[in-house]
Amino acid sequence: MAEGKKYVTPKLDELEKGPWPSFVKEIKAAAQKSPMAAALLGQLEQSYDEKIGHWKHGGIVGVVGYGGGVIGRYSDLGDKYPEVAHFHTIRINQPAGWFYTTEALRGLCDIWEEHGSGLTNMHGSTGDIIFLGTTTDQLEKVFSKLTALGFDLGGSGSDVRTPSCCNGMARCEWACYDTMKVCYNLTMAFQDEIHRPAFPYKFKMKMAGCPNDCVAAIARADLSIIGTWKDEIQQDDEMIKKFADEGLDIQRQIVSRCPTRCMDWDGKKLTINNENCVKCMFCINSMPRALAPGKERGAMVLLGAKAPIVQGAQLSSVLIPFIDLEDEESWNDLKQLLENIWEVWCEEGKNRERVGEFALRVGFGNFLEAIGLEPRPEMVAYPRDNPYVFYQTAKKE
Amino acid sequence: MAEGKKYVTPKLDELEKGPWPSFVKEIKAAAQKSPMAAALLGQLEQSYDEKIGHWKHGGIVGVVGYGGGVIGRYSDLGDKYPEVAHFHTIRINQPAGWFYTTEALRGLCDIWEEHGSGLTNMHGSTGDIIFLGTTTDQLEKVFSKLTALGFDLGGSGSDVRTPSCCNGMARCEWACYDTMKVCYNLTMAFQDEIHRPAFPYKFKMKMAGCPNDCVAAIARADLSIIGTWKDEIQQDDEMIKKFADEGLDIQRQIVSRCPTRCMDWDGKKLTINNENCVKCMFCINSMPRALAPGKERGAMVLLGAKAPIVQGAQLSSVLIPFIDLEDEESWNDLKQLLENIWEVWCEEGKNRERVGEFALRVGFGNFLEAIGLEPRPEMVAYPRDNPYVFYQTAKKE
Amino acid sequence: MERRTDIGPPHYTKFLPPVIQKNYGKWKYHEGVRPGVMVHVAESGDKLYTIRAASPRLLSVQKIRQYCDLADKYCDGYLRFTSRNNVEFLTTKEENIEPLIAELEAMGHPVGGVGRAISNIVHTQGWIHCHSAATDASGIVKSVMDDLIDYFTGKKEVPGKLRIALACCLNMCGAVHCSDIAILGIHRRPPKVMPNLAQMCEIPNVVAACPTAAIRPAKVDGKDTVEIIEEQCMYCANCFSVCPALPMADAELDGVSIWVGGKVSNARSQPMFSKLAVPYLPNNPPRWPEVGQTVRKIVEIWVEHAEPDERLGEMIQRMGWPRFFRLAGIQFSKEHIDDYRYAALSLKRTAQVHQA
Amino acid sequence: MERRTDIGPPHYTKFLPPVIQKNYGKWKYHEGVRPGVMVHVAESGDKLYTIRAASPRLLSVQKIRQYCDLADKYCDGYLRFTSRNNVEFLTTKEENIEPLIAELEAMGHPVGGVGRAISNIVHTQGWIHCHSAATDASGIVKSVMDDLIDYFTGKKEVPGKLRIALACCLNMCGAVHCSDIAILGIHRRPPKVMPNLAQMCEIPNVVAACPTAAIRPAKVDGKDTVEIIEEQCMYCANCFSVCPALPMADAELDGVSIWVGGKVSNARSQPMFSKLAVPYLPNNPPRWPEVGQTVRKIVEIWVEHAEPDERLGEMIQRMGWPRFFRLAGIQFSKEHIDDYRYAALSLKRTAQVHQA
Ligand code: SRM
Ligand code: SRM
Ligand code: SRM
Ligand code: SRM
Ligand code: SF4
Ligand code: SF4
Ligand code: SF4
Ligand code: SF4
Ligand code: SF4
Ligand code: SF4
Ligand code: SF4
Ligand code: SF4
Repeated sequence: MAEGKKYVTPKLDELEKGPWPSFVKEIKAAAQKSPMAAALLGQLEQSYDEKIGHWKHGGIVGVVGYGGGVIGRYSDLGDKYPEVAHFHTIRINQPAGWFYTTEALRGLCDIWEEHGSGLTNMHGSTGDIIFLGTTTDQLEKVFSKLTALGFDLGGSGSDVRTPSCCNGMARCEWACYDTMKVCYNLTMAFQDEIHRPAFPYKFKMKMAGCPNDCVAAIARADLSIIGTWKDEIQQDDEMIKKFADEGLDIQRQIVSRCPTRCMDWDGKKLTINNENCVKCMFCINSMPRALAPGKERGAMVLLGAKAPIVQGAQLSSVLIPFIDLEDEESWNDLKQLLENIWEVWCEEGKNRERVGEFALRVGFGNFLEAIGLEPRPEMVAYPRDNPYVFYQTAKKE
Repeated sequence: MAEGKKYVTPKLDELEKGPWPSFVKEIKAAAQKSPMAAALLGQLEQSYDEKIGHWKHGGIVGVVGYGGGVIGRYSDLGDKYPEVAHFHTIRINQPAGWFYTTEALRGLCDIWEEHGSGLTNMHGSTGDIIFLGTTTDQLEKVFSKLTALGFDLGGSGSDVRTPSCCNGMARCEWACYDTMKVCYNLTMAFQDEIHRPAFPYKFKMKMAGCPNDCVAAIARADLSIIGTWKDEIQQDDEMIKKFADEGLDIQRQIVSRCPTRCMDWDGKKLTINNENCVKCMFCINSMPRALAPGKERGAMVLLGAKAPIVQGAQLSSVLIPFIDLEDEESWNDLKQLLENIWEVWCEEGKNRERVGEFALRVGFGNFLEAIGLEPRPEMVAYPRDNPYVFYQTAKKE
Repeated sequence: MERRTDIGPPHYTKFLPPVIQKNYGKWKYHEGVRPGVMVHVAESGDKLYTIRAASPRLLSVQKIRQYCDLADKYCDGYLRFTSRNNVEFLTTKEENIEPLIAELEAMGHPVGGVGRAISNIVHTQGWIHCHSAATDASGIVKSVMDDLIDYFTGKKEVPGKLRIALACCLNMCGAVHCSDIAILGIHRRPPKVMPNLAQMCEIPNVVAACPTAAIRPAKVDGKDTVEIIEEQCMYCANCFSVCPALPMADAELDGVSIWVGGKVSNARSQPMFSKLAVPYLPNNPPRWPEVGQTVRKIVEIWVEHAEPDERLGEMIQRMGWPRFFRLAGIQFSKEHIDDYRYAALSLKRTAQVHQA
Repeated sequence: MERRTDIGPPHYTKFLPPVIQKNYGKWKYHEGVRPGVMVHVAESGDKLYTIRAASPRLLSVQKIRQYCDLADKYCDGYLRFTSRNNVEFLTTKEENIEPLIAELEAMGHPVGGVGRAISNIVHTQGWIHCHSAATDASGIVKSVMDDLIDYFTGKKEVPGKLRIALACCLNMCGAVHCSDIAILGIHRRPPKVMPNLAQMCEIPNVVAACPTAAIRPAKVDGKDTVEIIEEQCMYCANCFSVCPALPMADAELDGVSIWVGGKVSNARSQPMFSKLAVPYLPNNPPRWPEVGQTVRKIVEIWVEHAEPDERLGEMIQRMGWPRFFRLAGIQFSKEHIDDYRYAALSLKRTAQVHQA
């Protein structure tokens, strides 16, 4: 592609200065080869002048046989910046944990330099590789080259969105289950659900290897899988003493900040009442070699997080307090659970109603019944505090 | 009055046994003189047999010129137990702090023996002396004798309910303001509002001398006044040492249970970061002579507690974080605040809408504006966590 | 004699013993003396002994006069009642304590409830006076306190304060909604629509009274009335409060629910609502044994597991609800999961979980 | 060639460096090496060094290739990105660290963000790609991170982790609703009703989209359309999401709000939502100085007052919102008081108050 029209961009130029890497430099770099990127600079400068965006609602565009993966985008200044009159993005399913070989990355770059603006997001908030800006006619070409490279599109619209996960066992001593494996396997198991929107609304999945939740699963995923353990924290008293000797005030900084106050420190020995420990990770985080999650590891499954539109934000809440996820059986349980959830939600959910909102609307207890889970006290922060019980027995009598 | 008809009450008789004082014995004692009390035994035994109550909705009964103070009550078994066909209760405004002379109590007894069942509640949940069971024709007589004795009726219906308070300065070292004085003065200031219901619903006031809240004000009063202080906790290091010497584990039992972790104990000296102390009373409760509330004492005023019907229970929330209540000015401020609240609530409140529900319905910020209070961060547990702000400026522009 | 109105209650100072009048606002500290008795020491050095005795709250004038006799004999004619309806005898004379207690106990009024103890049950009217009651109040209170008497008198030690309350219907007169253990009368049948409804009540008011929109206007035999969508009813009885022609009570289905972990004080933790423990126990007069057993079990768990001055709700937060339900042998069920206004916030929205 | 579909992403094992393949699930501990660099030690004794570099997230293919060049040179051709969009270089060779950092810094990609540090800002599209944006994303992020650079690189020490996020509209793509500091683009004008609304959108859908019932059907000049009850609008833009004929953007009124105290991790405290700190700051491109100053001020308060590893929200809970507002010099206003669904629970329902 030839170099595009050059726009005067004094405001954007300001953002080339300073120590943090500059997105303007990135756009300018792309603009060396892409007239689209060049036009983006022009339109963006105008936005900076006018303090207003210039993109219109997207239409439905995509690749054959897929309902998601592409976000249509059009400029409302198409006459002035014809190169970005159409400026769609493509969402590409990232490899689990965002690990790459340079070879794979270069392959992606080549495709995008040829068929798009040359601009990307590494990565989008959901986790996808984002190819930023192309026209409808390029979509199929990009798609066929992507699949040739071994990549596929991610989700968009009312489908399963691209699952994502923390790097887990790949590089973290705290991973309580294999996040990348679970992420990959779920992604593969639900290719149809990812590519062909058929739900009332989007459905996101994220896997974090421990309660530190380094992918913000509990805040951002309709289904959040978070590692945990059942047995005792592994404790190395030598190392604990070392921390103390090196000046860590174990009483003040650790023990008295444990959320359930389940530790005791007598100046020499740390005693954990593991029965009351809620596996928050804090003490473990603070003394990496001295403490570690237990040996009986697995995950908990939580449901329902979402951003605030329109009933207010939700955090995911516990659905399965503990699941092994290593054996075939628990893996099938998980998939079955998902099928059950989707079935109920598709049947009774309203348009644009996230599953967490749906579960609350019908009543969480009723929702559990419908998806075939027994109510458990681990699912609640506290049992109901209002007396408005829909006693069932009475009605049946 | 003559002795009443004797009923066979095998179930109730069971409740005469056992170490706890028996209400059945009380009814039987009254029944010695009161046919009404005797009939109550009969009807109650029938309720115990049938597992169902036998009282009907009350009608409007009362004394001349008063709209409240009497709860009308009728039996649905009036034919069978004619003595309790009418069985109204009278609410009598208790003296602040529930202190009595035997003289006053005997006076009350005499009135009630003559004009009612001889049964009382000492006291009702709101705080009143309850005269339990009489007929409409006795009401004026009781009233005139009560006033002669220096007593008056309490509230009922949509009025100011009888204020009540903890014994405060009368017998408690922790009282941060004079609860009994404030209770009495407010009661006297609002006699009309207590006796003549003119509100959308009931309005309760309770005063506790410190955050221990020994009258459950924060849970049960539309207006809760709770003592607190502004300056530093008074500390007697000698006494603290004594507690430690006597075996109190100050680190574990006190310091690490402080809700804001604002204390430090080095084994010898307790250091309180008073800036972070939220005046919860815990450490003071635990070491009575060693610690005491500060010297700059006063109260906070909270609004809105109520039982669950029908939007769910509410706790009172902070309206005035600190008020002196000793000087004339703050006293007038408080009364003015009440007038303002009532005015707004009477104007815009719905029938059977408690003031706390009302404030939430119109928006707590709007409510503050209407009653003339500045918003303050002390009023919230946390600022809003949803982005749905009714920006005003924008609308005016 | 002129009719006096709006005179208000007597001024409290008239009723304060001289030692209080003298030391008003000048108390320095207090101490336990023995179970049920504490002494307050004033800055002046004066001492005031308080002897707290159990009261059924429902008192005959005869009993009140007996109290007065004791107060005259030992307390210079002064006494008071507490916010939990106990009676307190106030004296400056230490030597009066033992004889007073002896007389109280002989009268059947055990002394206790002070400090680390289980005090009186705050309760309501029940079948003795209220039209709304789903259970009796006094009978359950008597039975439960008979059972817990040793925790009141101090014969058995407890870790701190535990407050029990009872309300006979969802109106919750009292502080049932914020008690360590709450006993709550419940209806479990939708209201019956009486044929005379339209004469007694305004239909729009009745319809508006229902928070779940379970009531709608209807015509039966050409007459205006309402109908109840039974699946939508959660038995709040607000419609009955508004309209007598919608009775809720049912001899078979009414009963009692048990709630735990509420509190009012601000010490350590903030005030908390009580949470559902047992959704339903039958009305079983005269002694409601199921209720008594359940309450005792919960008390025993608290006695065994709580730290000093730890309230039941605080203890449960620390040990986790799963363990509490296990220890109490209560089946966790759908009913326990909130589905009302703030249901979202009651779910476990964290990975901080007490694993079994 | 046959058209392949539903192949999913490449299997991750293909992309894992050998040291990871070997020690997968067998890491023992990690340590900081220097700012921006940590080492993970495996049970086998193997060591893996991670060098984390800043990324603007919006990357040209040119830049990605430069990353690749470095990874080829120093990391055997492996690299990864983080959940906060930084780029990480992975190597077993300690000696590669310094030269790699030197090259990264020369390229304009400072190394940092590991451990106790302020990491990259998670953000969204803004005026670069989204039709919904009330502000730009990349411009603010660049300006704020320029300002906070020393906290990223470790030149200035911080007490723990502080996570900043930005979303350009209330849809909040990202974790703005659970961030220590959140920068949120806001509209403050009710939607304009475009004349062609009825052609573009179904009126019942549009009416149903509004959570506050601020939209109702209307007729203008005999044509079907909707009208907005402006007092009832809280600018959520849900109607605009559903119908393009209701634009919200406004050059003068759009801007930015600042939120604080959210978190995601379960360490110590449970996950928390971000809370409103500053209701409105103007859009002031290219550098949004008001936003930068506000964020810096909040960061400085945290750096000064937080305990080790104490998150901003935890610190504020400990010191109290009144003190936070005082320290930050932010006027507490009506806007700060919640009036949405769970407003009741946001009020101070305890006597536990931080007195001034
Ligand atoms: C590209 C991305 C932002 C980014 O720059 O990273 C994005 C961009 C858009 N999001 Fe998002 N969302 C993106 C991650 C999120 C996230 C975070 C996440 O997935 O972890 C959230 C919060 C979590 C959640 O799902 O609730 C999020 C919550 C929303 C919402 C509000 C949904 C809700 O239920 O509250 C909307 C509105 C809607 O769906 O109509 C939305 C809608 C949109 C749309 C499609 C605009 C619209 O109204 O149709 C945006 C297209 C922008 C564009 O033109 O490129 N986006 N969106 C993210 C997807 C990239 C990727 O695939 O990796
Ligand atoms: C007598 C007393 C119970 C007792 O045995 O102590 C009582 C008895 C009644 N209460 Fe109550 N309430 C009593 C204190 C309370 C309290 C506690 C308090 O005041 O501290 C509450 C909870 C706090 C509150 O006000 O919210 C309380 C909350 C209710 C409610 C629910 C109000 C709400 O907004 O949720 C109702 C229902 C109503 O108002 O229609 C109610 C209604 C009633 C009625 C009038 C029944 C009715 O539906 O009309 C009861 C009359 C019983 C009778 O026949 O004697 N009562 N009621 C208490 C008053 C005695 C006194 O004056 O000292
Ligand atoms: C007499 C009474 C006030 C009155 O004016 O009637 C009273 C009096 C005292 N209370 Fe209380 N409280 C009284 C009801 C309450 C209530 C209200 C209630 O129970 O309905 C509460 C709130 C209960 C709740 O949170 O649910 C209450 C929460 C406290 C606390 C905080 C306990 C805690 O840790 O949560 C203390 C401090 C302590 O005990 O360490 C306290 C401490 C005290 C002290 C020690 C204060 C003092 O220095 O005089 C008094 C002796 C108490 C005792 O029984 O151990 N008082 N106290 C009430 C006695 C009721 C009874 O007969 O048992
Ligand atoms: C690389 C990454 C995961 C990934 O797969 O990409 C990661 C990796 C690690 N995290 Fe994380 N976290 C990563 C995002 C997160 C997130 C998500 C986010 O920021 O959006 C969170 C939740 C943040 C929140 O609560 O809002 C997160 C909360 C933690 C915590 C808990 C901190 C706390 O006290 O609240 C720890 C433990 C600690 O630091 O003590 C932790 C610890 C770690 C450790 C030390 C785990 C380990 O042993 O390897 C890793 C090095 C971290 C570091 O930067 O200090 N990681 N970590 C992410 C790096 C993002 C970045 O570029 O800065
Ligand atoms: S979530 Fe846990 S396992 Fe995953 S990277 Fe973070 S600390 Fe490691
Ligand atoms: S993991 Fe958390 S809850 Fe468990 S002992 Fe450590 S700090 Fe306490
Ligand atoms: S509320 Fe405070 S001042 Fe009043 S009696 Fe209880 S402890 Fe004393
Ligand atoms: S009163 Fe409460 S908050 Fe203050 S120092 Fe004592 S325990 Fe801590
Ligand atoms: S709780 Fe219900 S039944 Fe009991 S006294 Fe109050 S209103 Fe009557
Ligand atoms: S009891 Fe409550 S829920 Fe049932 S119909 Fe009556 S008002 Fe409605
Ligand atoms: S936050 Fe809003 S404006 Fe920004 S990308 Fe998401 S939908 Fe678009
Ligand atoms: S912006 Fe939101 S509140 Fe305003 S009209 Fe649209 S949907 Fe309704």
